Amino acid sequence: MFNFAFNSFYEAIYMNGHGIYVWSVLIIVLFSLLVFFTVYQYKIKKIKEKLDEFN
Amino acid sequence: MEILKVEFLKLRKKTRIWLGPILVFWLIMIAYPLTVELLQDKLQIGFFSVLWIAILISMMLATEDIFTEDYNDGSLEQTIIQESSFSTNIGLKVFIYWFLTGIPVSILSFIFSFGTTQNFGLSLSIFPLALISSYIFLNLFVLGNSLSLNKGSVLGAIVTMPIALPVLIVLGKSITALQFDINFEGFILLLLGSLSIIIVLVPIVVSYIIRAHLE
Amino acid sequence: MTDNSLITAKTISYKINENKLFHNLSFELGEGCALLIKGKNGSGKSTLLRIILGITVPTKGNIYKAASIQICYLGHKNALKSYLTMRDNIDLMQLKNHKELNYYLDLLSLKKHLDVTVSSLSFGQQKKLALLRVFLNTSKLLILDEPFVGLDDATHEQLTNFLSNELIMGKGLIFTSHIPCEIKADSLVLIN
Amino acid sequence: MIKKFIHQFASPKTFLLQVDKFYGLIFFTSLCIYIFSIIWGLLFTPEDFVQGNSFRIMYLHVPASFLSQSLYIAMAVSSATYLIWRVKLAAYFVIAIAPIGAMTTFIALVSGSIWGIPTWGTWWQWDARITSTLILFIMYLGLISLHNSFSNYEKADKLLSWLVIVGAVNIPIIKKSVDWWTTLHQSASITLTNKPSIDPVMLYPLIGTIIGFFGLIICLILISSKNQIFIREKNKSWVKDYV
Repeated sequence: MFNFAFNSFYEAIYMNGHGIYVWSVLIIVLFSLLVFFTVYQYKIKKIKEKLDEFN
Repeated sequence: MEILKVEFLKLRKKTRIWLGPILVFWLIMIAYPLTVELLQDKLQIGFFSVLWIAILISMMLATEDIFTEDYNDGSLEQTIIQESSFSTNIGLKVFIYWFLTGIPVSILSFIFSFGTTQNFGLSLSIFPLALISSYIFLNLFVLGNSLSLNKGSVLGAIVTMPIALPVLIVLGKSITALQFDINFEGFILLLLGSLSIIIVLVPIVVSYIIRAHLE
Repeated sequence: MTDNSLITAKTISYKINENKLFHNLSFELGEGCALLIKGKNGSGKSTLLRIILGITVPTKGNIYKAASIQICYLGHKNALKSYLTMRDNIDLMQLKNHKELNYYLDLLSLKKHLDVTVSSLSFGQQKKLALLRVFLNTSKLLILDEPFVGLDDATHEQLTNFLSNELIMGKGLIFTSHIPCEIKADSLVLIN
Repeated sequence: MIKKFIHQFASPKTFLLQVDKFYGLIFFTSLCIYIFSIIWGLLFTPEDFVQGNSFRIMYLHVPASFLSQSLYIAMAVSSATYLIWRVKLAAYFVIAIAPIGAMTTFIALVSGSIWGIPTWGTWWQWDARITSTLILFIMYLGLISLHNSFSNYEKADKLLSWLVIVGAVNIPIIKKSVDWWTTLHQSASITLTNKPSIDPVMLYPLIGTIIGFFGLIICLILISSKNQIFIREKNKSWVKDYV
């Protein structure tokens, strides 16, 4: 079940020509998740700072 | 029935509200052949798609000002305070708008399809389709416009266009049904059925939405 | 709640975007009584009127109205159609009291402008036209938001007399005004 | 009684305290599950016969497309809760979920079309699923722009809730009609719905990615609702104490 599906690291990247599709999708997914997490954390931080100023 | 009198009184002076959409429909139907090289059979290929989209757009424009003016000058508040049923009023108002825009547009669609296809029977069947679909579109865009009441009609259009897409699909299918002469009445009944649901539900939802606006 | 009360408010509170406008407000209005709502700008006078009307829902509390009560309301917005003539606008108001229409048109000296579009009337004249709703009302309760703004002295006096008369006839009146007037009224002051 | 119960249980304050308690736990568990299953799926599963290595996009695409509609349903439930019981927290959820729903729908769309290039030979096809996902994406954007155009939050919440409910009624209709539409135009296109029964070796990592992605999205919803609570209730004393 946990056998490495490729013979070499280069093959894992290349994936018989399909690598570009797989990895680009991965990058898009991770990037959008990352952006959303950082944006929300940043917004919360900003509001907290503002509230701190009031106090 | 007071509302009918009131609305006609207003629309008598506001010709752009109901004449505008009709003219836009007309212009789109004139613009379409200009984009195609003038060969009759080429014209017919996309004709009905353009027809349905033109109806969609003209109905979108017809609802542009349906509540905005009354909202801005305070008439809506006066209507709400009066005890008579608000949602019935909205339903009647939509009917008037349909009467002034939907019916002329449907007649025009009949004329244009006869001019393009030279097929009287087919064009005659387009007429009820146009009547029903224009009423459905009008109701949906009224819903959208009530949501974006004083924020311009574009927002309302964006928001309700997805809801109108199934109707376009049914219209497209019914043209195929017409051309191959299979179960066209079924499509008319389907549209009528959805219209009868929409006619009841939309005014109720819109009345709640407008109340939320006035709060 | 007494028998002849037109409006009863029980512990109503209202806040908008977490700004508290008023808290636990209670009052009662009987027949022939007037209530003047006072307060600074932005203290929620108009909002309170709209809550009484039932347009705005209070955050907490309830408003009880006498059964099947008719309300005549005049707000900041005149509910006039600027592109129609005065005559058409009067038609739009759907007044039920036609007998006295001529009398009040004379009294407010509006008669000669009947076929003029509202947009070309002055602010005061538009206000007077809107006041026809009040003068020709058939309601039991009048709710007026700043009715005296923009009126000349004569009209001010006519409106005061009219409203005092209505009170004697046993109607209810709730209004806001920062212009002093001689209507005998209890006042309710809104403090933030 | 239900109303009272919900109001007590769903106060923003209790919610915020609970979020702080469990957020870290949920976040790290789901992040670990997600990364583990992604690596498993992308590198340690055997190649697919038909599609070759491009089937691995499934591990990224399926969780997103799975959630794109579930999030809309969650919004509809929250909207109904708000309109019926006037629970404010529900209204916060609705607008908190909307951008995240748009994001997952966007991921589903983009990954779907990239997947389409090696499998179908085209990045776009007017297939029923893709079209209805695109419509859903536009609906999400419409919801967000509607909410943004009103400065009075309560009004915006109410209007948004009505629109979400109307849209929720329409989603099945749109799906059905789009299905119906495609049956005539193209009968033999590859649809992802009726794929041959999936091998367990490929299925387990898929389940893992779905769970992990779901957890991450939950975390996103939690912090975005936290953000909403701060925006709306910043004048309340408890928020100041909390900070």
